[in-house]
Amino acid sequence: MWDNISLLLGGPQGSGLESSAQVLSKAFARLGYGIFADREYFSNIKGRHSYIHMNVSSRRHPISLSYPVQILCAMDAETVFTHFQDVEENGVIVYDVSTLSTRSSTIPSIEPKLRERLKAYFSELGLSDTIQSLIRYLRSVKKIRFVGLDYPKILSEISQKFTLNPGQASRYLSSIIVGSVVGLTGLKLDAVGYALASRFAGRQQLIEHNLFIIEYVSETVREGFRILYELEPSKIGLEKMLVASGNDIVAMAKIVGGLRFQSYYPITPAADESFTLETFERLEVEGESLGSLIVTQTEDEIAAIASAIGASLSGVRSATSTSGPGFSLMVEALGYAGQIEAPVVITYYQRGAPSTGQPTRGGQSDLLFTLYASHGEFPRVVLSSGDHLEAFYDTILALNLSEKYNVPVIHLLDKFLANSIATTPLPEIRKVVIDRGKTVFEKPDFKRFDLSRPISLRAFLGSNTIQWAAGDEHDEFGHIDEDPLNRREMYEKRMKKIEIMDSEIPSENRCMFFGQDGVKLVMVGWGSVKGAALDAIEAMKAYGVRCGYLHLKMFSPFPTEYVKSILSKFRPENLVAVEHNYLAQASKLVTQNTGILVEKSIVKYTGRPIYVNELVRALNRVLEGERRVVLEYGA
Amino acid sequence: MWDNISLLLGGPQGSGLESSAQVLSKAFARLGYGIFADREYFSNIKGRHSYIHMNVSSRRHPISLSYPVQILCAMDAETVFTHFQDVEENGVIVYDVSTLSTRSSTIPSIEPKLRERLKAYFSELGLSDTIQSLIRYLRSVKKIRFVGLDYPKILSEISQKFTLNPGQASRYLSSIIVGSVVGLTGLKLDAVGYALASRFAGRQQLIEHNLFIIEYVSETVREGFRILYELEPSKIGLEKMLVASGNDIVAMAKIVGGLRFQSYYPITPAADESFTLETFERLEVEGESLGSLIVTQTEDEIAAIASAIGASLSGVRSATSTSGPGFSLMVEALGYAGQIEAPVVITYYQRGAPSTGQPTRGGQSDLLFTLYASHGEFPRVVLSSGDHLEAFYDTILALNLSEKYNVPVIHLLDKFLANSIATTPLPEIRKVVIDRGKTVFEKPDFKRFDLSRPISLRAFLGSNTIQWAAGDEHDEFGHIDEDPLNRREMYEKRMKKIEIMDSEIPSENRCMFFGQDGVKLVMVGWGSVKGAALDAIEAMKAYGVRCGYLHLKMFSPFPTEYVKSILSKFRPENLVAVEHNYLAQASKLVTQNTGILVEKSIVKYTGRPIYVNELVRALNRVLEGERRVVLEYGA
Amino acid sequence: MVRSPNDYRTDVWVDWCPGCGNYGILAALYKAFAELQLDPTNTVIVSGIGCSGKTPHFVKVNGIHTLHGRAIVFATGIKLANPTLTVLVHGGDGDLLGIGLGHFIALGRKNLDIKVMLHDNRVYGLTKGQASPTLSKGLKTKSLAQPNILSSLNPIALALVSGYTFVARGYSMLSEHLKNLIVAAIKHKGSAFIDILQPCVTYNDIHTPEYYRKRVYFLEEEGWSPKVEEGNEIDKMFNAIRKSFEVERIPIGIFYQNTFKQTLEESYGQRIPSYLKTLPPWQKILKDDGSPIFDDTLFEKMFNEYIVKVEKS
Amino acid sequence: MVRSPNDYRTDVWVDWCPGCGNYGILAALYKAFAELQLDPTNTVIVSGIGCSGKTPHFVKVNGIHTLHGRAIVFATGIKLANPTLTVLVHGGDGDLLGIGLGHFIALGRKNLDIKVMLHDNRVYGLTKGQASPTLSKGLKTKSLAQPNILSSLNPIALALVSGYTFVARGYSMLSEHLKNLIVAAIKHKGSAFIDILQPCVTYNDIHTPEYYRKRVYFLEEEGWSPKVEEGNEIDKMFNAIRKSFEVERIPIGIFYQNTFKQTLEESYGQRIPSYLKTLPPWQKILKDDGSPIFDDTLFEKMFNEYIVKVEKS
Ligand SMILES: Cc1ncc(C[n+]2csc(CCOP(=O)(O)OP(=O)(O)O)c2C)c(N)n1
Ligand SMILES: Cc1ncc(C[n+]2csc(CCOP(=O)(O)OP(=O)(O)O)c2C)c(N)n1
Ligand code: SF4
Ligand code: SF4
Ligand SMILES: [Mg+2]
Ligand SMILES: [Mg+2]
Repeated sequence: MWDNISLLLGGPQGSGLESSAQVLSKAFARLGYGIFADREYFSNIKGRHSYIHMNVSSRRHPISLSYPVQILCAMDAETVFTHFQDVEENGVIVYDVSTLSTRSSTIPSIEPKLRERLKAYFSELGLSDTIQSLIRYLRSVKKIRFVGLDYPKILSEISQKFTLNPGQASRYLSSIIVGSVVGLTGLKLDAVGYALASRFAGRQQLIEHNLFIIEYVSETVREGFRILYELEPSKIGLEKMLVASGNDIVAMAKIVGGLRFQSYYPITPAADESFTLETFERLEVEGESLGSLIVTQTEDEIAAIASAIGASLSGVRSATSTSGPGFSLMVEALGYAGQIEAPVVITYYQRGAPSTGQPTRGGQSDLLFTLYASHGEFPRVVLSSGDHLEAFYDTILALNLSEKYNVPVIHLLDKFLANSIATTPLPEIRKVVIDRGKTVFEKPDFKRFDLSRPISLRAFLGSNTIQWAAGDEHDEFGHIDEDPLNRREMYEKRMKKIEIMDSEIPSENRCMFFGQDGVKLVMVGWGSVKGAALDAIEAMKAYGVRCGYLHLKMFSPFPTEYVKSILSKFRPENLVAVEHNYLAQASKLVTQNTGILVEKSIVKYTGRPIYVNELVRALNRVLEGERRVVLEYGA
Repeated sequence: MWDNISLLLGGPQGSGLESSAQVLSKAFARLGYGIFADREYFSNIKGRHSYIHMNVSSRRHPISLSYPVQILCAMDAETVFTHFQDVEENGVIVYDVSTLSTRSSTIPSIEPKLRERLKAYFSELGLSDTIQSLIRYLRSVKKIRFVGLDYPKILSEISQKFTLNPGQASRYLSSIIVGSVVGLTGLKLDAVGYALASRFAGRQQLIEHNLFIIEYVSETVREGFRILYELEPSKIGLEKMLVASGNDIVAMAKIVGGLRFQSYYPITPAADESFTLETFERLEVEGESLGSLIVTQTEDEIAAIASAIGASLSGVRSATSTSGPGFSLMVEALGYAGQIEAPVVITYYQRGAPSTGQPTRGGQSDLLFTLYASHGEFPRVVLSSGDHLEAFYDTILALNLSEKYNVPVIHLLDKFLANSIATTPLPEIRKVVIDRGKTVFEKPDFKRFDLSRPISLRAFLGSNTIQWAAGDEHDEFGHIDEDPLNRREMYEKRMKKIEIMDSEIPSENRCMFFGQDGVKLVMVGWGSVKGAALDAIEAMKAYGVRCGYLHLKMFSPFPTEYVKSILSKFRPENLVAVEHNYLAQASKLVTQNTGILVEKSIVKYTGRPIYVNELVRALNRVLEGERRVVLEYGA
Repeated sequence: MVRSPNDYRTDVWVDWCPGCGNYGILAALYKAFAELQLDPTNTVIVSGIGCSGKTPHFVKVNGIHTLHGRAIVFATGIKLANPTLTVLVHGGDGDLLGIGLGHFIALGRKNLDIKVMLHDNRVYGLTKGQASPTLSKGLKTKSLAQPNILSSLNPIALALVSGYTFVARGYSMLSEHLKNLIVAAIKHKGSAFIDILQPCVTYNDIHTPEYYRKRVYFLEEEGWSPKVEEGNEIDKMFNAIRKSFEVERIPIGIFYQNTFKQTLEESYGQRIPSYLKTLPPWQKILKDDGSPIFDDTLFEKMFNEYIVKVEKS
Repeated sequence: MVRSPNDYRTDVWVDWCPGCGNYGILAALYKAFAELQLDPTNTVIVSGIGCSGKTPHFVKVNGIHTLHGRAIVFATGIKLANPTLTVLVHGGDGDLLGIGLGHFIALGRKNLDIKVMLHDNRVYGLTKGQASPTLSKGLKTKSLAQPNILSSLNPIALALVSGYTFVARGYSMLSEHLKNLIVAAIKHKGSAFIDILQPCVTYNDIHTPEYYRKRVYFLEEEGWSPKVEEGNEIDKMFNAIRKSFEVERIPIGIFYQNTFKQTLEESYGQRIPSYLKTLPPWQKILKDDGSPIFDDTLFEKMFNEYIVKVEKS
């Protein structure tokens, strides 16, 4: 019995893989298992290769991914060619026997570089470039086990049984994948039925057909191949779990946090969050309304942030959600929010950059940008989250801080988190606090930028006040003022908020250190590096090395004192930045703020997540003296 | 005889002050004197207070400004009220006797804060708030000398003599100011005539009228008041001088540097540069054309930078010119240029920020922004200039670097430089080099992003090549490519250019240290801090203290080794950042790159330049142990 | 208390050039506000950057002076979050038709109840007189280095094609007439646009009061009927477009008004019934103890679809 | 060498969805280029971001795939720096009429010789099917959470009002007809616009080939004459605007063509004679030794007004 299984499910974009992953996640969750699943796909709507990399655990909610996997389920030949090296010895590959004679050199969707590598690989081994020849080789040399199914035949049987046309039948291709996972893991059909019912609520026929194929395929697999990766019963012990993507959990948090206005311009990987929010716009629970949520698609990102700031001036909690190219356009208005001390939250999902970069891939290369974006100086909060639950609480924190300090808040997430599905315990709503800062509703001669208090009172437009605001330097009323001494006072008032926030925001919201006594090597990272780093700490124990991890969460105000107190205990050569960017940006900020150099780095910028296996290998290389290790695993 | 005189000329915006300054500058230059003149004005077209602060020297080209001044010439009562404290004991104030009964409390254009300060000042001294009462006080207590002229009377005399209507006559108000300077300094009328002829070339009547008033007023002053600030004959010894604003000298440099395309959207204080360029669009010298210069006003700044990048792809040297708010909008396209390795120059005039800030005031608060602007990582050059001549050569350097390394170059200047007029020797054109980088004009299967060479060859669109470009990650041809290993290679190829530039660009282009042996305190600064810092070094000798100045010019690639080699010789507490921003941004970059802390800072962010007098005082306070001194002198 | 035009004045010094057309606009605004007795606390002027952008500081109602070209989009958020506010946008021709052009047109698509006042002086005033998008090709106003090389836009036609439901032109020197237009625009429900001819005495030596005096005439006097009646929407629009291309004589008045189109607020209100019932700013989001209105139970109910009940084994 | 349509193909895999209307556009493009025998080295396709934005990678002429909404402004610089290039812009409806709307209209003011091809599928394809600015209010295509809440824009009318001198509509499934439009647009001198109806089979289940088959008809067959003759410019434009508001039946073909307006290149050429004589990229800016074409003497002559000759005392 296994306590952890990892799976790869691959196939062309647009063929139902995403919903397979959702169904499998919910099915496993139904049985109490923890899930973590990453989705990798091209910037393409249909036809290019995509895959799900999923970790299922009976002991915990998995927080990272690693290679090799036990099971690869391939919807097409491209998947086999792309991933055969990702499967462990003795692992299983499920494939379509009708593709046996397919050649890697003739699949048009395979990118030229991979095609070249495959060619080189095959020619080195003296193989022909067919699936058949590859299988033969893997079976004999790598001891991989193969489950060959005739997908077209299965689909045609379905068509006949339910009298579907071929187009309709092909939509069930992904269920063959689900069915084979069910067959190979012994996942209970009840659980799958539950998952289908939840995923396709109300579409009874669809559920039925799917369930039929899944059962049919799983039987075929079980009986025909007799391979079983049986998971031990779950020991996690939760009655309920949340199963959600990062995008979705942020949407839920915004609703809990009292969001009333979200503006956005579509962009990957942020747009799904707004879509989810829109489905909840009525804020209704059992027919009763808790308010209204305006979700508005604007003509561009400038309009998105400007209208969010406008809404905030009217007195609602407001946010916009975007990714790099969109944020680049928001920069001018960000500075305006800073200057007029307007609360606003920007949920920022990083993706492969620069420029259009890798729109559907991950990265963490926008940190320094967010810290200094927009001309001039003004206080801002830059807050990042390392996993789904952090993202939940941080989203609400972001809303609170923006209103409490009258500052723009940039909540930094990334594509890895946005698009990965994870099980988590339900967030503890009863621990959530809403802090709207100090407001005033009635005041003659209201001074919006009152210099007599460190954080000025805010009034809603439409309350019993009159207020002005200007991006120009202004007086206490908000009128333009060019007087040099007023300039100094206003400037200092704004900038002092950085110190105030630094003194008031608890350091545990800003930074966490994981590590016991005797730590030899400290990883310094942030965002979705967290999961891999924590699992690497465990894995490094096998090498007899105690590692630690400093998880940076808030970069502005930077937790200088706390970071200093931790890192100054170590020698610079025992500090290693682990980041999804080239420059090791967070470590630059550590140096800038504390003077402490982080001398080593492990970085990855292929657009794929950091896997525990490669991180562990890299840590060992660092221990052997390497200063910089660049990771590149993953298709 | 004086070797240096400083003057303040003040009056309402739109009343000809700017051209007075030009005339005076050229007149002094005609006699071989060096000039440095700063212009301060509101974001307003007509009516608010503006002034010129001018330094005239017989020994050198002045590089800084200082208070108090010897002479204040006031076009109106507001000028007297605003600047009376700026005049040294025994200094002179020229004013309009018809304003004697004007009260500070009734001048609507005086900003409320200043009005309050004046009120407090007068009431403390028990004065009434009229010009008359102020003059009486200053004459008796501060020993100020007054030159009272009846401006309306002078103008009406002019009207009569030349039969002008009152509207026309009022245009000569500023000549009263020029005339009084001529009277007080004994400036030769010939020189003034030369200057007028140059300023108003072809407008004979205007020249005549002006000259008449100037002569008339100067006679009146000389004879009526017998005050003479006579300058010793110039010892500078140049036959020719350039007299230009920063905007204009950059425009000249762009033309010399071979610019063929400039796109811009109007913004203060950048727009004048484009205006000047447009006047030279035919590139004609004595009827012969050296080419053509397209200067195009676009619909916004996004269009400005995008079309500049487009023009660069077609193979011309191209640039755009802007200020903070405009640059904030250019950020997305900046990243695109970085990603597709397109040369482009952005001439960036900083102004008071954040947001609309102080549109017509100065500042240096955009440094960190320019370094990290745009999502993701890509190489860029960030280069700043400290004075007019630096700006000239740096402009050409910027064009060269952009084409040599296929990178966007941000040339950082500021409002102080843009709007100040300085005399300089003529630039040495024969020392200028044009480097267009490596190009190719004919190549089948051209690989624009060839991985086999560190800097790929560039081809012009329209040459005998076909090329692609994409902001997405791409292959060597420029086609979209999501392969992880190609991603790594392309990413590294781009980023390696930072190292290549670092190794190839001489450090003297990037950083300069001014200071001899025995330096006790080192100022670290950049941009237009230079002049004040260098003059402060001289001034500090009077206190027996040797100071040094590290002038940072290039921030990317940062001259890490050179800066380390200089600064590591000093203790952190003897390093003092001198900057026009709150955070002391350049010093943060010093720390980030070298780990060296710059513990002290002298900063100013009122929007007015740093004056030598206040800098010297601040340095003394730092020597006494203060860690941070905030400057605020200047109206 | 009855408010007079003067009651809408602030004591900020108006620093426009003497003779500037903006004074007429400001006067009309004061008068319009007084005529409508607008509640200053419930009225918001949103402006861009330019001479025109300074307007809010001179008016004693809420004033949000935003970024160049972006007034409309800030106003959009303000209005959507609180649809009972009276929201006016003041912008220059560079502001609204240059850098902000995309937003100007997008507002037509929305028919959000915002009133856009274009201070149309055909130059970039505050940056010293460059050509604006309403300056015709070939003209060389005072401070241009070369004659304008770009063709001009027709703001009225653009507004009509974009979907504005109230489109008018006024002239700053005819302040009473302009006041009437402003009143009508504010009373109209939906996106309203007034192209206000505004002499810039400092930089525009072509479109002077003299220039306009000779050309301006009143649509009303020609018996123009701008109002859409059931069915003739398209015809009315075409006629108005056509009219807007007259240049030798310049018509002022209301070109077009359509009261049949749903506003964006109404559309949202239809979709989300509680939106217009309790305005978003006054909706409760937390309890008195600082906890959210959500508790664990409500959370589970609302997000049921994301919650998996683990099967007891 | 005579080039066939196939010669304009690259070997990049075309990764649009099977059945996508973009295939028809691509085919028409290949054919048009072959018909005109365009020199690939002298032709540039500039695109934005979207499914449409991928076009240049599939065509063997220069291809600059730029930013979302910005293709037109990159193209502007490309063309102004080298006015002999044939420059086409390909963009989506989100790209050109959403985020890029301001540039789209500004190009009309310029009448720069660039051809703009709108891949009009009424959705944001590459971001998974959100409503685009050409989707009508109230429609709910496949992947919308709610029916579209904004009104649509009329791209033809907008182009006309903005000053485009060639305005047409094509349909991607009528590739031969579309080819002819592209050829005509390229031959036209000035800013040209083709609104190409393009079914998005994945996300737009309303504007399907079926939908268009029923509605599309040819302007030419109605005897429509789009060409402006001396004096009737305004009439032609109004008629075209009016025509563009037909929705039940959808006209395709050339709506309007005006050959009397100067292009921006020509205007610059008039002002700066050397501009069109030696194209800017081929102008000499340095001598063989790397020094600039300027020397101290030329510098002094050119910038004489900034130079003061010191009076010998
Ligand atoms: C992003 C940005 N670009 C440029 C500017 C500079 N700027 C200030 S006012 C102005 C134009 C003013 O013209 P217009 O909008 O017509 O207003 P007017 O002054 O004529 O009323 C510009 C370009 C700015 N503030 N922000
Ligand atoms: C600044 C910016 N915002 C958003 C995006 C995300 N994005 C990619 S394609 C696209 C829209 C595509 O729609 P459309 O322009 O109609 O092109 P289509 O895919 O339909 O051809 C968007 C919004 C982006 N790339 N850049
Ligand atoms: S510059 Fe023109 S628009 Fe601006 S205030 Fe002066 S006259 Fe008015
Ligand atoms: S999503 Fe639509 S527009 Fe994009 S390729 Fe598929 S069918 Fe074509
Ligand atoms: Mg204007
Ligand atoms: Mg589209």
